Amino acid sequence: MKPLEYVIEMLNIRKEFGNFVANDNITLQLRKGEIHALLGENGAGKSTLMNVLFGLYQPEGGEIRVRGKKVAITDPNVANELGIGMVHQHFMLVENFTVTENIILGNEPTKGGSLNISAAAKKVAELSKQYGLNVDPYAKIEDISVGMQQRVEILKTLYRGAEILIFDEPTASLTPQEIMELITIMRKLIKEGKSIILITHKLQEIMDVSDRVTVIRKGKGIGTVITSESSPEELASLMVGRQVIFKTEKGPAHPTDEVLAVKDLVVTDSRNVEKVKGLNLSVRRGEIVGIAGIDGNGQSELIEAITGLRKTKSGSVSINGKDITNKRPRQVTESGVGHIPQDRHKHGLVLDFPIGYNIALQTYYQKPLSKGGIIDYKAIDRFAEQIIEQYDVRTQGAHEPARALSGGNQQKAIIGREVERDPDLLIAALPTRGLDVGAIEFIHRRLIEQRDSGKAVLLISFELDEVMNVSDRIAVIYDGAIIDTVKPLETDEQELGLLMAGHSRKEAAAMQAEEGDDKHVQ
Amino acid sequence: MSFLEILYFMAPVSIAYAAPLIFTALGGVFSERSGVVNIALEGLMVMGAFIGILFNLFFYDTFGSWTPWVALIAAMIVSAVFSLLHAVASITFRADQVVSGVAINMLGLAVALFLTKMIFDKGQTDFIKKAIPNFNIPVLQDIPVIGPMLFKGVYGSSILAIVAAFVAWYVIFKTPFGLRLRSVGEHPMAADTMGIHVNRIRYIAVVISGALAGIGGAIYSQTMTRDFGHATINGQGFMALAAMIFGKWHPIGAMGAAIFFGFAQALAVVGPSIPIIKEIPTGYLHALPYILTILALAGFIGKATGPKASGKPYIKGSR
Amino acid sequence: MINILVPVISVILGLLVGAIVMVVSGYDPVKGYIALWNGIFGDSYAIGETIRQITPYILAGLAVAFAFRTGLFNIGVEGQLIVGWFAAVYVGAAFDLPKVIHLPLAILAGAAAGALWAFLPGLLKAKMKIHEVIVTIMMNYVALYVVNALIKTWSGGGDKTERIKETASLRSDFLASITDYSRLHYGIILALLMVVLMWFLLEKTTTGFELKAVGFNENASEYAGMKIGKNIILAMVISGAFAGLAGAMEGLGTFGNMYTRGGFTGIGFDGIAVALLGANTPLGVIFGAVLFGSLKYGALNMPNAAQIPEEIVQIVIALVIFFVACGYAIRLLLSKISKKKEAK
Amino acid sequence: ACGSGNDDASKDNGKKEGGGEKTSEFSVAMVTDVGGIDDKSFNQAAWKGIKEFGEANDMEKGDGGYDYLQSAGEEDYIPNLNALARRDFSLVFGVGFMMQDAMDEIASQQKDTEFAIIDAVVDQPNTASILFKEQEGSYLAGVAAALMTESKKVGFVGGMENEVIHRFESGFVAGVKAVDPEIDVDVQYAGAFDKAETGKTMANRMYSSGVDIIFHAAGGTGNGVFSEAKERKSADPDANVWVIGVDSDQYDEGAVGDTNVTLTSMLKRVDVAVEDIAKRAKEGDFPGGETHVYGLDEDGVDLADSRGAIPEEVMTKIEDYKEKIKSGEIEVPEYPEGKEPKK
Ligand SMILES: Nc1ncnc2c1ncn2[C@@H]1O[C@H](COP(=O)(O)OP(=O)(O)OP(=O)(O)O)[C@@H](O)[C@H]1O
Ligand SMILES: Nc1ncnc2c1ncn2[C@@H]1O[C@H](COP(=O)(O)OP(=O)(O)OP(=O)(O)O)[C@@H](O)[C@H]1O
Ligand SMILES: [Mg+2]
Ligand SMILES: [Mg+2]
Repeated sequence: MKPLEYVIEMLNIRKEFGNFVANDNITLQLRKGEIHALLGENGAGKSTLMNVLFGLYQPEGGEIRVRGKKVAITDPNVANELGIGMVHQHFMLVENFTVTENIILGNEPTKGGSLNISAAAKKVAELSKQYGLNVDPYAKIEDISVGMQQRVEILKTLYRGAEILIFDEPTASLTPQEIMELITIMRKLIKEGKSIILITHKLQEIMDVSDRVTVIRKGKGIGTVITSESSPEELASLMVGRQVIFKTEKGPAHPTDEVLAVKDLVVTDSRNVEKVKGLNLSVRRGEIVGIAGIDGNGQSELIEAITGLRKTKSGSVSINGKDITNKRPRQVTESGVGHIPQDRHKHGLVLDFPIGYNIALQTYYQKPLSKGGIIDYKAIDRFAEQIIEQYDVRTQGAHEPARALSGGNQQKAIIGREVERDPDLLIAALPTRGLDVGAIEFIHRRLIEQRDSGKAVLLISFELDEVMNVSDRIAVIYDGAIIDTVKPLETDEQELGLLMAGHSRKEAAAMQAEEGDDKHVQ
Repeated sequence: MSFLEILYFMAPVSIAYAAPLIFTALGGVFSERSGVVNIALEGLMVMGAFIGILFNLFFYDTFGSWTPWVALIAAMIVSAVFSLLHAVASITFRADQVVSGVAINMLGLAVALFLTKMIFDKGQTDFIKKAIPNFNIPVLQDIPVIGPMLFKGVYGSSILAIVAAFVAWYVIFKTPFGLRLRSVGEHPMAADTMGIHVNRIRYIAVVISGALAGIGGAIYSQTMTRDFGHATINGQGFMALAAMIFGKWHPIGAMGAAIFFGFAQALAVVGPSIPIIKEIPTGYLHALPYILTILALAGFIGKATGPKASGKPYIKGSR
Repeated sequence: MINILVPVISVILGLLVGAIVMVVSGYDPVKGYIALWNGIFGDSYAIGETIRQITPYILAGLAVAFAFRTGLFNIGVEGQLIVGWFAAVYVGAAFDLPKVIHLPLAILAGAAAGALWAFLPGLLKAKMKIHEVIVTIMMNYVALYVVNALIKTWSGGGDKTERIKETASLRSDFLASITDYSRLHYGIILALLMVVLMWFLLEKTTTGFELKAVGFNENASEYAGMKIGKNIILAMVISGAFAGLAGAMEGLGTFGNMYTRGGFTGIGFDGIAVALLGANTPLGVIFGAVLFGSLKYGALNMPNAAQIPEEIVQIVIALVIFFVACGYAIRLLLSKISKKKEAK
Repeated sequence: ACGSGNDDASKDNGKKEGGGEKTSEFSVAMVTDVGGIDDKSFNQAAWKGIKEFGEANDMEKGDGGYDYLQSAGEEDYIPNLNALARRDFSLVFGVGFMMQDAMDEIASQQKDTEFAIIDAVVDQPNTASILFKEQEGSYLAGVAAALMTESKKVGFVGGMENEVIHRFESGFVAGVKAVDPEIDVDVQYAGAFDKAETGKTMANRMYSSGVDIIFHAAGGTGNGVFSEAKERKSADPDANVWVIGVDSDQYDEGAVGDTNVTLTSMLKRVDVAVEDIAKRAKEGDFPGGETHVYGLDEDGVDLADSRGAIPEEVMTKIEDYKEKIKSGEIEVPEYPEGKEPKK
């Protein structure tokens, strides 16, 4: 082993927000050339710590050393100069700028005083090639996928020649494929001599790529362990402070009547491109149907069409035999559909409203929350407190603005709201995105409870783990249609992955066999 | 008037009317692109109109026929300084940008009128001796049709305004400063993480808007009224604001919108010699330019959304 | 506590800077402010007129505030006020009805006209996403010229409308007698009722809940089953109705008729300041209107009793608004002071 | 007509005796409309009249002497009129027809104060109403324009359309037509008194279409008319463009280097009327309840002396018309054709 060379030392960092201590004397030391994972529950203070390192927050106590030298990182400029780059949890991208514009911002190449975009774009393309990032320098951010945006964020740091990279939950909204790519990229970066701090809630990722893990809990440092000497179970209990069950326990399904019936559905996206192309789907009471697929194969359009947020072109959707095609969202929810939307900030919540109002967002107009058009805010408070209690939403109270809650707690509030309406069909789109293992466990249990009480559940997820664990049936969506339906017990992740790539089950079997042969040969 | 005569009349008039609006609207574009709502354009224009006249009156002997141009610079500087108030309030003190703007509007008019009274001992200034001149552009004016439309009776200030629109376009879309300006108005936190000083950029943008609105005001007073009084600028700042939105926060768009306003105003004036418009009773004819604008918006302009972070002070570490 | 302290300090700061301006330009600020005070509270007449001045400000402030609360910037209050004024006067003058019907009808006409004038920008915003600021600015001018033309047509080429009938008047002998013939009218009661109404609408009803939700996040509101277009239009229409009522106050209370106008009343634009001074809350609007209306009306007495030019008063008013806007800085200052105290 | 203020002083003899007692001391004040006392228009003229009257009678500015209050908006008329009445001014003027209703209301409340209103009629026993025959002065402006035009096209730019401005238009058109019915009069209203850019555009249109003389009755909008004329004149010193000013002598406004575009101005002598009424009130001869109309004969309207560009023979012709109007031989119509009040 080389002598321990720390490129970053954050010693006894303390950060307070008002009276709240977000970081309570946390120490984190990053070695050169390592991938160092930072683990903690939602709201544990990970992002805060990293924002301190990046100069966005000024700590109240502690010291930071970079390559052994004590530094004061007063703003991101200083961090940049020290070779620290950060990929933020919430992307820091200007949506209506191109990739190149985002990357060069603040460090623009010029020719005769004007922006030299073509030179910059060339450099971006080169960098992109060097690290296998595959990014179109001229694409607009708003037009590219989340995975691509992620890579733009990485390019931003590379463009500035960052040697120390902070990734704050980079995989939360990536598809499995994209995650694989990202891991490859990270390994490449390490080979180049860079060092990485990685925040993620996915323990498997930590096990796969990291060298060491620092765990924090409720703002306090718990300790640092060497990954290879630990296990997911140990990490989870370190972080939560109790035992965590990974594989959600559930009994067999007993499906009965059909609740959701989608027939030959065709839906176009906002640019009028057909995204759902003659899709058929059926979900029955007492079962969880998981939709597996790569992002962009029509999942969003399908859900939006079912829930009334988007008009369909042809085909039909019915709930309990009642046609709800092209009905307004209110009529759809009233026919017994609950919906945990994919984007909690865009569709799920009115962030400026108190969390209590948000919990009432679907039922505020009904008894007992209102009568004759007059809202009973006391009733709303009572209702909200009840959900908050029941769904373990961690907040200062029903009157706290939704904005101030952490993502996990926002999500729990949404789930509480939708489940409590007792819908016959619960649509859960990416319900655990960005959540810690504890929260994920909680949400999965709720979905299964719904099923067991005789409701139909439709789960959309990009995480194969989740789909495999929670669903009773898996419908694979590809290019706007369900190409196959499989049972979790009768398949594996590999087969599923191939199906999602558009291969038929036969092809998949053949390919799997072949691959197996290859392995033997090797 | 024949159709051609109407065209020959309307084209230069539209552009002349538009020039002050173009400058002021460009100011609005800079400010709002950086995320600072600038409803203070009216007050900044008032200041510019006042300073333009004041300077012209006092320095005519020094600068002779160059006076109106130097006066533009004076107005530009004073309005820029005046706009610092709006900047301090809405950037540093996190004031509601609309309230601050309203206050600046009231303050601008009150201060300008008060100084007028103090200096001239009456409600309006004297008349300037030298206004911004207009001239025919040699050679070009002889081009058939286009010549008399665009190159006769042209004000230097109109040329300046059109040039300014293109320069603004260049600055905003082609330079590093412009890129930073826009990033700060769209996603200040992203800009911050890239090491851009959000508030500094916003200060610069607001001051530029003050400078441009100052020029706009001084052009107006030095071409239209030739003196300054309580009614010299009345609503032009708001029309410039409208032009900015109409033009979708784009310099060239704003210029187009301002010229459209000029066109609509001119149309109302020549109305009595145009067949259909002739039938509109005068009282209602005065409303025509504004109705035309609404129709144009509804007809072919449509959706316009401003910079995303517009109106919100940037507070580090909040989300 | 701080919520009250901030505006109070702003007002004091505004007056202070105003005093400096007066001293510098050779006027006696003490005399000036005594005149201002007397202009506002000096006698029952002044009080009556001050309240009268406050009345339309409350309503214009409500109009702006209501729109802001629902995510819209109604800069067209001025135009809506003008059409409301005209409609109220028209109904007040053109019909012969018993007071119990006539007065409410005339008031409603004002509200309806304002609402109608705001409907178009609302519709364009809802259906075509056209920015309401630009449409309402244009509608202001259209209101001005169209109403001028209507007055002309109605009066047979004259410059003013007929006077409203006694049965449509908000004025009363009683109010006049207790305030020494001021033009105080019952509009203030209506304005205060509207404050309650706005509060009720926004804070108690499902409609208000929807309007606010749509103002904050259209996507989430649509997801929650609310009709976005309907709510945008409704918000504009209600805002316009408040503005129209402000006009009705002028038509049925203060003036009793309407003249052709050379320009705007200014009340609509001042309403922006009033609303924002009051943080867009109904109660706050009262504060904003009282502040604004008192200063505006009391200011008249400064040239009258202290020979201080009008413009200085305008400067003072602008400064007060400016400092209120800068409330954050004042808060910061206050917290620093209190921290220092704690340290001791 | 200019020096009329001076001879009042000699007649003023009763002042000193009653000086001690407030009630017998005569004082006078006015309320302006939004223009203010220096609007270069009738507010200014009215204030001039009051000031000259005050100075001639050894009065001081302020209570018990002479004073004014400016209105920021029409809602201020009543408080301002009321304030002056309460400050015990003997005579309070209201300037402008917009003040009609306010004056009516205050006059009925403040019965001990004498009021006078300009440009409108208020039917109260303690109020004198002052009107002008703008049409007569404008008629002369029309005659001058008709005699001077080379293109046989003249123009009229009005501010807002109202009865007062209609009198300007009517007289002007009648004057032009009296000289030569073939001459075109291009009439246009801007709809406002403060839109210089519209005034300028209108003037531009008129001059472009061959009009060489424009008479404006448009306040600040008229500024734009002057701007256009001056601009044309400075671009081309031989340009045949003229403006006829309004209310006061606008000769200074027409200066372009060494030349001038102001042909003449139609004077509306509000100062004369104000002094006249004040004098009568002071002498106990206040014409309360009466309407006084000031025309050419009363020196209430006239053409300004600044007529540099008008040759002698034209002057004589104008004088002829003036005499005919004074003698009643010519009666100038009050309303433009087709714009008579319907009721
Ligand atoms: N800007 C802020 N103002 C006030 N408190 C804050 C702020 N940012 C964070 N906090 C507090 O600090 C705590 C830690 O937040 P942080 O964002 O660091 O959590 P995290 O560990 O990154 O969570 P997650 O896994 O959800 O990303 C929060 O619980 C919150 O109470
Ligand atoms: N402006 C703020 N004021 C108060 N608390 C804040 C603020 N910003 C963030 N927080 C706190 O920060 C904590 C974590 O925030 P963070 O954004 O990291 O959560 P998250 O779970 O990652 O959410 P998301 O799903 O949006 O990624 C929350 O508990 C929240 O209370
Ligand atoms: Mg985080
Ligand atoms: Mg998170």
